[in-house]
Amino acid sequence: MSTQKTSPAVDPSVTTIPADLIGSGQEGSLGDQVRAYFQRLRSGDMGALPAVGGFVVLTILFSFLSPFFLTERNFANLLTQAATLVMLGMALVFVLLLGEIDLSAGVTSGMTMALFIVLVNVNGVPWILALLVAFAVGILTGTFIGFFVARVGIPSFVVTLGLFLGYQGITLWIIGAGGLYRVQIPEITAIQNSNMPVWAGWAMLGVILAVSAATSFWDRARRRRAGVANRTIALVWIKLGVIAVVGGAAIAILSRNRGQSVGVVEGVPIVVPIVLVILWIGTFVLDRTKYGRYLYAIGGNAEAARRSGVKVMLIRWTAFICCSTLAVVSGLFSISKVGSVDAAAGREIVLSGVAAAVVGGVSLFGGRGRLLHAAIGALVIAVITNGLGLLNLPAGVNLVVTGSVLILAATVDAISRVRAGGSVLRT
Amino acid sequence: MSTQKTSPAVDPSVTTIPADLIGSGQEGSLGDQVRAYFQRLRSGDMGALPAVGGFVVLTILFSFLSPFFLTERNFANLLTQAATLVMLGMALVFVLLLGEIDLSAGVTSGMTMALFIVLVNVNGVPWILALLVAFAVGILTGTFIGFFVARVGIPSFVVTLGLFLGYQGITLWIIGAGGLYRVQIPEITAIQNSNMPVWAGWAMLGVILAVSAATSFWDRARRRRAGVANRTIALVWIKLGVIAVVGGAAIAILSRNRGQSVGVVEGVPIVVPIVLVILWIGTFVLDRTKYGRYLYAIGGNAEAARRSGVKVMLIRWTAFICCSTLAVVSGLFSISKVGSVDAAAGREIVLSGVAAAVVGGVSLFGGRGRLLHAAIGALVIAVITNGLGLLNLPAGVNLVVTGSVLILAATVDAISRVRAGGSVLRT
Amino acid sequence: ACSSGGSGGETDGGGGEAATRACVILPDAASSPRWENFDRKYLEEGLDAAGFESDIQNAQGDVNKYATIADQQLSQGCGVMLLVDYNGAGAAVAEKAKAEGIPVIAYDRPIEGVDYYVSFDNVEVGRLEGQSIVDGLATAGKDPASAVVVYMGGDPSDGNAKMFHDGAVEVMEAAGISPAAEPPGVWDGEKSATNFEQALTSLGGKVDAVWVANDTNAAGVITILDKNGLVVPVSGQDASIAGLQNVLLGKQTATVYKPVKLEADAAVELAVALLEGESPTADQELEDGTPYVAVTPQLVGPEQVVDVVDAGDADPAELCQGEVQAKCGEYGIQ
Amino acid sequence: MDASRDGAGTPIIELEGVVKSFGPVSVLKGVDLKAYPGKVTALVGDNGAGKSTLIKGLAGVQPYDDGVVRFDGEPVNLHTPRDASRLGIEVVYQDLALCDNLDIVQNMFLGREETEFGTFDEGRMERDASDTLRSLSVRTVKSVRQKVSSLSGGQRQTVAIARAVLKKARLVILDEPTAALGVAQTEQVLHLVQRLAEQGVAVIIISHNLADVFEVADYISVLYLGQMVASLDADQTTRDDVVGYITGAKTPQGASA
Amino acid sequence: MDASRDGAGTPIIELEGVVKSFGPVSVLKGVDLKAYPGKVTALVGDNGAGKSTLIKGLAGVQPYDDGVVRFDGEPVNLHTPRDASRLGIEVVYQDLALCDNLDIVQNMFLGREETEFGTFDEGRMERDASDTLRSLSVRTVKSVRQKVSSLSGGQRQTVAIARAVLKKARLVILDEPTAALGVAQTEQVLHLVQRLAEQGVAVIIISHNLADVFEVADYISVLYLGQMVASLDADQTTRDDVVGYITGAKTPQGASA
Ligand SMILES: Nc1ncnc2c1ncn2[C@@H]1O[C@H](COP(=O)(O)OP(=O)(O)OP(=O)(O)O)[C@@H](O)[C@H]1O
Ligand SMILES: Nc1ncnc2c1ncn2[C@@H]1O[C@H](COP(=O)(O)OP(=O)(O)OP(=O)(O)O)[C@@H](O)[C@H]1O
Ligand SMILES: [Mg+2]
Ligand SMILES: [Mg+2]
Repeated sequence: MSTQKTSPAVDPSVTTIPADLIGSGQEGSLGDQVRAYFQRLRSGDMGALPAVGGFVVLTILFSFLSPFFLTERNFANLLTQAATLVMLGMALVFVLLLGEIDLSAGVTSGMTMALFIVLVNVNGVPWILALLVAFAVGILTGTFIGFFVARVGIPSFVVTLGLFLGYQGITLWIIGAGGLYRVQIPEITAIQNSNMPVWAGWAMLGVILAVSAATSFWDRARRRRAGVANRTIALVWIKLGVIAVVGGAAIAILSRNRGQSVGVVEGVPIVVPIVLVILWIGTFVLDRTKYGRYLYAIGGNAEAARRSGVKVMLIRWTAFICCSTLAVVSGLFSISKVGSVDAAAGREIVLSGVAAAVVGGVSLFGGRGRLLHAAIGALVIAVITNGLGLLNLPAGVNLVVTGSVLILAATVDAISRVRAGGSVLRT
Repeated sequence: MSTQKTSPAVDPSVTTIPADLIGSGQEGSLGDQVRAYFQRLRSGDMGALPAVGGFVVLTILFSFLSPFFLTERNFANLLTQAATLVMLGMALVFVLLLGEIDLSAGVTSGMTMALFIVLVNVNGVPWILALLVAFAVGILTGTFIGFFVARVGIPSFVVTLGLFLGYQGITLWIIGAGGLYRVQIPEITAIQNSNMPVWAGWAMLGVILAVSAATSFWDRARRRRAGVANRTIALVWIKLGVIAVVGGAAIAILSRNRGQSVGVVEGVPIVVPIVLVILWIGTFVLDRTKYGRYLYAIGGNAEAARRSGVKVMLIRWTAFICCSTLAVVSGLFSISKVGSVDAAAGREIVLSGVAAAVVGGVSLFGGRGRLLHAAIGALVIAVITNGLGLLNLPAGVNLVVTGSVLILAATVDAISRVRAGGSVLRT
Repeated sequence: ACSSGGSGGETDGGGGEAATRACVILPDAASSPRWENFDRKYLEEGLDAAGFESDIQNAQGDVNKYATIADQQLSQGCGVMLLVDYNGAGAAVAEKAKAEGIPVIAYDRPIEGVDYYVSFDNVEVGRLEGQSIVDGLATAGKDPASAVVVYMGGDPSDGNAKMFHDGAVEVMEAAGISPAAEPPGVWDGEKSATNFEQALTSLGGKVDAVWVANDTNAAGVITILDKNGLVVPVSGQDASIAGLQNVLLGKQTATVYKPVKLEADAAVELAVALLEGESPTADQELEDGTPYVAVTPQLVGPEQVVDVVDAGDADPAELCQGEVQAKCGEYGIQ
Repeated sequence: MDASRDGAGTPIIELEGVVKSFGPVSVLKGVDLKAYPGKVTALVGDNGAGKSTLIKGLAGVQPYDDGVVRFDGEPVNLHTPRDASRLGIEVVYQDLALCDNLDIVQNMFLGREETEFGTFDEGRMERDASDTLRSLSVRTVKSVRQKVSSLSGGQRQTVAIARAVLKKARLVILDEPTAALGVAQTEQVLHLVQRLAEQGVAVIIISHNLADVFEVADYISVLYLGQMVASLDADQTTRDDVVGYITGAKTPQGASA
Repeated sequence: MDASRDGAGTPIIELEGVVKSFGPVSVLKGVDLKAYPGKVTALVGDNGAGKSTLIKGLAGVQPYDDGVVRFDGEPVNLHTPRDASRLGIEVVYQDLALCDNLDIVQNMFLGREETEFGTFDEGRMERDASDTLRSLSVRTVKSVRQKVSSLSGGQRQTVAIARAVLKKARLVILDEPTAALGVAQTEQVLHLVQRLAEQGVAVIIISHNLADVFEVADYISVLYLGQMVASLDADQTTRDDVVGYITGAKTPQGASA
C-alpha cells in the first residue's frame, strides 16, 4: 500500500465522517461535469474564454469588412504573422506568473538574432553553431536579469529597462557598418515561409490525438490506482472529438492550394508544429511538474512558498532564463518572416507581448495564467493587424482603430468576468 | 473638550496602564530623534536616500570625467533638462501608488501639446485659451482611462497601451504626416529658456522658508492643543537651516552669470519655481488630506480601504485624472525645451518616467512612495544623460552606459535596503 | 576631455578654446545605419584632419535628448554647430546657438533659420526611387496606368518619410501610376512584411511593383514576394548590405545610394572654413535664401553596386555571401 | 422565548430569509436574525457554517443575493460598506482587513479621519488612538505610529477592535474578536462588549469559545450549514445544548425563528 | 523540576540565549527553550511577547540574530525554511501562509509533491489530502480541489494544520492552531497533538487558551516581553500561576532555565 508516507498521526478511523464527503470535483456524470463547468464560468473563472470570444467577434467583423479575410490564404497569413507574438507572449508568461516583467524580451530577441546573422554572414560561422551561440547568449541574458532581480533584489522593471537600452546599443555595435543583413539560411527562411507536405499535416493531427489520448488514459489509470474518482470517460471522447474536428478543419483549410500567383502553396506552415511543440512542453512543465507549480505558488504568495521550502530565488532566476530563451525563438520566427535583421530589431514588440498575455487572461500581478492564454491573446492582437491590413486605412486611423479594438477586447474580457461575479472592488 | 466623539465605551480609567505607555515616536530629545532616525534607516525604511546617494556618486564620477560638469551653466542645464521627466515621474506617482500604470502618459503630453500648438499656429486661437483646451483634453484623457480601469475593471496596462497606440494616431492626424510646428509663444518658450531675476530667486527661498516654518509651527500648535508629544523644537530649526543652506547655495550658483558668449545669463530658471509649487501642492495633498491617505490605503490593501468606507472607485478614477493632467504640464515643459512639436511627440519618454519613480523608491506594487522620490529619481536619470552628453560617446556606447548606470543605480538602492534588513525572500 | 588644436581662428562667437570645436548632433540610430557608421566616421576624420576637435553625439530618436545634448555641447563651447534635424528639435537648438553667436549648418535635413544647408535632396531620393519603379515596370513591359503598385512608405511621424513619399509620388504620378494599396508607413521590417502580406492578400495576390521607402522595409517585402514566388520591381534606399545583395539578386530593382562621404566632406569643408573664421559661399540657395550645398544621390542598380564597393561604403566580403557570390562575379565585384 | 425578547424592545436589525451563494456553493439558505439595542447576540456555528458570510452581508461587503434586512424596522439596502457605516454599523472582520503599509493611527481612522481646514489633525487622532488602545490592555505596542505590518497577531486584532469602537456606533459586529488575544486582552474585550451593551449599543459577536459566549451573550443564535437552527436565550440554555446544535447532533425545534 | 525532565531523555531541540531584534525593537532578549520527543511543550505569553518570533526563528523563516540552536544535541544553523524542514521540523504559522491562487491539495503538498516520472501523481495527493482533512473533522469542505481563497477562516486553519501533519515530522510547531476552529475541530486538533506525542514526535504549541494548554501540554514555557520567565511542568502548576507569569504579576524564580 502506498499510504505509508502519510503521517501515521492521521488516523481516519477515529472520525465518524463518511469517507466520500470530501470529493475532488471529478465525481458525477457527464451532466454534472458540464453543469459544474458552467458554474465555474459563472463564478468568474473564465480563463481564456473572453479572449476566444473577442477573437470570434473580430473574425466575424473582419469577414464582413473584407472578402479576403476568410480565405485559406489569409488564415495561413494569420498563423505566420502571429507566430512571433505568440512566442513572445508565451515567453513572458514565465515571468508574469511571478508578478515580474521583462521589458528586454524584445531586444533580447533582436540582439541575439543580430549576433546570429552577423556570425553567419560576416564571420562565416556555420549556421547551426551560430544558432547555438545565439541561444547561449539568450540564456546568459536571462541569467543576468535573474541575478539582479532574484539575487540582488532590483525590481525587474528597472533591470530589464536598463537592458532594453543596453541591448539596443549592443545591437547597434554588432550590426555595425552593414546596417542591414539578409537572412540567407534556407532552413531559417523556411520556418515562416514554407509549408509541410499535406500528409505531414494530417500526420501531425494524428500525433496530437495520440498524445492527448495517451496522457488522458495514463492520468485516469493513475487516479484509479490511487483510488480517487475519475471524470466520466465521455469527457475524454468529447475532448478528442473536438481536437479532431477543429484541428481537422484547420488542416483541411491549410491543405488546399492557397497560391494566388504562380505555383501551388499548400500545407501547414512549418512554424505551426514548432509553436505547438513548445506550447505542449511548456504547458506540461507548468501544469505537471514541481517547477511549474512553484512558479504559480511564488506568484500567489512568495512568502508562503518560501516557508514551504520552495527555492524561491532559484525559481525566480530560472523563470527569467526561460523567458529570454523563448524570446530568442520568437526572434528566430521574426527574422524568418522579415528576411533581414537591422539595428532596431525587436525594439517595439515587447509591450504587445505583454498585452497579448494580459488580453489572454494572464494576470500582471502573478499567479494566474497559462501559456495557451498568451497564445490566444497574441492571436487576438495579430488578427487586429491582419484584418486592418486588408482594409487599407491611413496610418493614423489604423493606430486609433488598433488601440480602440485592444481596449474593446479587454472590455469584453472585463465585463464577462464581472458578470460572472468577479471584482467586488467597484465601489 | 474635544473627546466627545470618541466612543464612551472606551473608559481609560478602568485600565491600570500608565497613560504615556503608547507613544507616537515624537517623544525624546534631539539625540533620541536622531538615533530613532538612524534606526529607521537600518530597518530598511530608506525612502529616497539610496537615490540621493546614487545622485551624489554620479555627480562625483562625472565631475572627474568632464571639467564642464561642475559648472554653473551645467547645473542650470541639468535643472531644465530634468524638468520634463520630473513632472512625468510625479504624474505617474499618483497611479503607481495604486499599483497601476499609465503607459499613455507620454503620448498624452505629446497629443495635448500637438493640439495646443496647432490651435495656436494654425487656427489662431489665443494661446491661453488653447492651453485651457489642452488641459481639458488631458483631464478628459484621465477620465477616459479611469473609467475603463476603475469602472469597467480592465487592467491599466492594457487600457493605457491601447491609448498609447490610439493617441499616436490622433497626434499624426492633428499634426499631419511629417508635420512639424514651432513653438512661437514667448511665454511658453520662457518656461525652460528664461530665468527669474536674481532677486526673485532669493525671494523664492524666503517664501519657502516662511511656508516651511509656518506649517511646522502650526503642526506643533495643533499637537500641543491635542495634548500629544511634539518632536523637539531643535529639529525645526535644523530643517530650516538645511533648507536655507542647500537652497541658498543652489540659488547662489544660479545667480552667477553663466553666459559663455554674448550677454549675461543668470538667475533661477523659471521652470524651477513651477516644479516646486506643484511638488509642494502635490505633497500636501498626498500627506495631509483624505484623498492622499486613501491613495496609499488603496495601494496597500484595496479591500481594507473599501471596508473602511473609502470610495475606492472614485479615488482610482481621479488618480488617473491627476496623472494625465500633470502629464500635460510635463508636455509643456518638453515643448518649451524642444521648441517644436511633431507627430512622434511623447512617444519615448514614458518608460523613463516609470523608471524615475522606481529608482526614487516608489513601489510598482502600490502603497509606497512620494512625489519627492520620483523627482529625485528623475534627477538621477537626467544626470546620466547630462553627464554622458559631455563625454562625446557613440550612440551604441551611450546606450550601453545609460542602461548599465540605471541598473547600477538600482543596485545601490537594492543593496542598501537589504543591508538594512530588507527582503527576506532571497532563499 | 578638451584639447586645443587647430588654428584658433576667430569666428564671431565662442570664446578662445571653444572656437576650435565643431559640435555635431546626429538624429537617431534606428532609422538608418548611416549616422553612426558613416557620418560619424567621415565627419570625425575630416575635422581631425583639419586640426579641429569634434564633439559628435546622437539623440537616439528623442527630441528631449536632442535638446539636452545641445545644452551639453554649448556649455562646453562650440565654434560651429552641425545639426541633423530630428523631428524639429533642430530649430530651437539653432536659435540658441545663434544667440551665442555660433554659426549653424543644417546637415542632410533642412532646419529653419540656419546659416548653411548641406544635403542630399530627400525629395530627390524619393524621385529616384519612383524612377526605379517606373523603369522597372517599363522593363517588365507593364503599362504604368494599369499596373498594380503598392506604396510602402516610412513612419509618417518622421518628416523625411514624407519627403521620400512626395518625391516618389511626383515621379510615379507623372508616369500614370496610382497606388493600388497604401498600408500605414513604418520604419520596421516586421511590420512592413505583415502590412505588405495583407495588402497583397487583399489584391488577390496580384502585384506589379512595390515602391518601398528604404532597404529595411524592402527586405520584409521581398521575403513575402519570395514566399509567393513573385519577382517585381521593388525600390529602396541606403545601399545597405542586404539592399545591395537584393539588388544583385534581382529581387530589388535598385537602391538609392547616398554617398555619405560626399555629403560629409562638403559639410566638413564648410565647417572648417567657418571655424577658421571665413565666410564661405555656396552655389545654390534655398527659397528663404539660405546658402545650400547640394549633394546628389545616386541610383544603384546591379551594375552600379561596384561603385558603392569602390567608394568603401560596402565590404565585398560581407556582400558576396552565399547565393550572392555568383552575382558578384557576374557584376565584377571582388 | 420570544416573549423575553419582546421585552428588549424592537430589534435594531432584523434579517429575514437571507440567501447567499458563491457560484455553485449555496452558503446561506434563508437565514433570520435579530439584534436588539443594549443586548449582546452571539452567533455561533461550525467552521464554514456561514457566520462570516452572514455578517459580511450586514456590513455591505458582500451583499446578500436575496432576503430582507430591516434596520429600526425599516427595510434597508446594504450594498456597500458605506451604506452600513451610514446606519452606524461597525464591524471587526475575521480577516482583519488592515492596510499593512499604514501605521496604527492611520488604520484606525481610515475613512473617518479628523480634519481641520481639510488637513489632518494628527495630534487629536494620535491621542484618541492611544486612549482607545490603552483601554484594551495593549501592553507591547511602543508607538501608535508603528506600521501595522510589524505588529503581532494579537496586536493587529486589538487595532481592528479599537477601530470599531473608536466612534459611537449603533450596532457593533465582532467576528471572532478574541481569537488571537491574550488572557488579559480577552478579558478587556469582553468587558468592552458589556460596556457597549450597557450604553444601549447592539452587539453581535461571533466566537468559537463558548465560555466567552456564555459570559457576555444575552442571546445565542446557532448557524448550521447555512441555516439558523436555534435562537436561544443565553440564561435558559446550556453549553451542551449549544454544542449539540453546532455539531448537528440536535436538530432545530420550533424555536428557530 | 529539571529532574522530571531528564526523565524525558535528551531534548530534540534546545535554544540557548536566542536574541532577535527588528531594527530598533528588541523582541527576543536571550531566550532558552527545550522540546522533548514524545512531549508537548506549550509556549504561552501575552500578545506581542515574542512567541511567533521565537518559532519563526526555529522554522528558519526569520533567523535569530544571536544564540545557539541545538538539534539532537548538535548545534545547527537555521537560516532558511529548508534547513528546518530537512531536520524534520514542520510548522503551522499564525498567519497561515497559504497560496490563495492554489487549491487545497496544491497547498497541502507545496514543496513536497508526490511525483511519478517527474510528473505529479495527482490522484495520490488528492487521496492523502482528503484522508488527512477528514481526520481533522472538516465537514463543510466540498472538494479538495477548492481554491484556498474561497475557504472560511477555520477551513484555512485546518488546511494549514493538515499540511503540517501530512508527512512524518520529528518536531511539529503549532502557532495558535485552534484560534479559528470550531468546537469539534478544536477537539480533533487536540487529539491530534496527543497522538503525535504518543508517536514520539516533539510538539510545541502556542495558545492563549489555557484550558487547551492544560489539556495537552506536558511542559509550559512562559514568555514575557521577550524573556522566558518560567518553564513549568504542566501537572505541577495551576492556571492562576501561569496567568500570573503571563501578565507579569508573578516574577521569574530560579526555575526559569
Ligand atoms: N468567495 C467564496 N467562494 C466560494 N465559497 C466561499 C467563498 N467564501 C466563503 N465560501 C464558503 O462558504 C462557506 C461559509 O464560509 P464562512 O466564512 O461564512 O464560514 P464561517 O462560518 O465564518 O466559518 P469559520 O468559523 O471557519 O470562520 C464555507 O464553506 C466557504 O468555503
Ligand atoms: N517585522 C517586524 N518589525 C518590527 N517589529 C516587529 C516585527 N515583527 C514583530 N515585531 C514586534 O515584535 C513583538 C513580538 O511579536 P510576535 O509576533 O512574536 O508576538 P507574539 O508573542 O506572537 O504575539 P501574539 O500573541 O499577538 O501573536 C511585537 O511587539 C511586534 O510588534
Ligand atoms: Mg468566519
Ligand atoms: Mg503570535
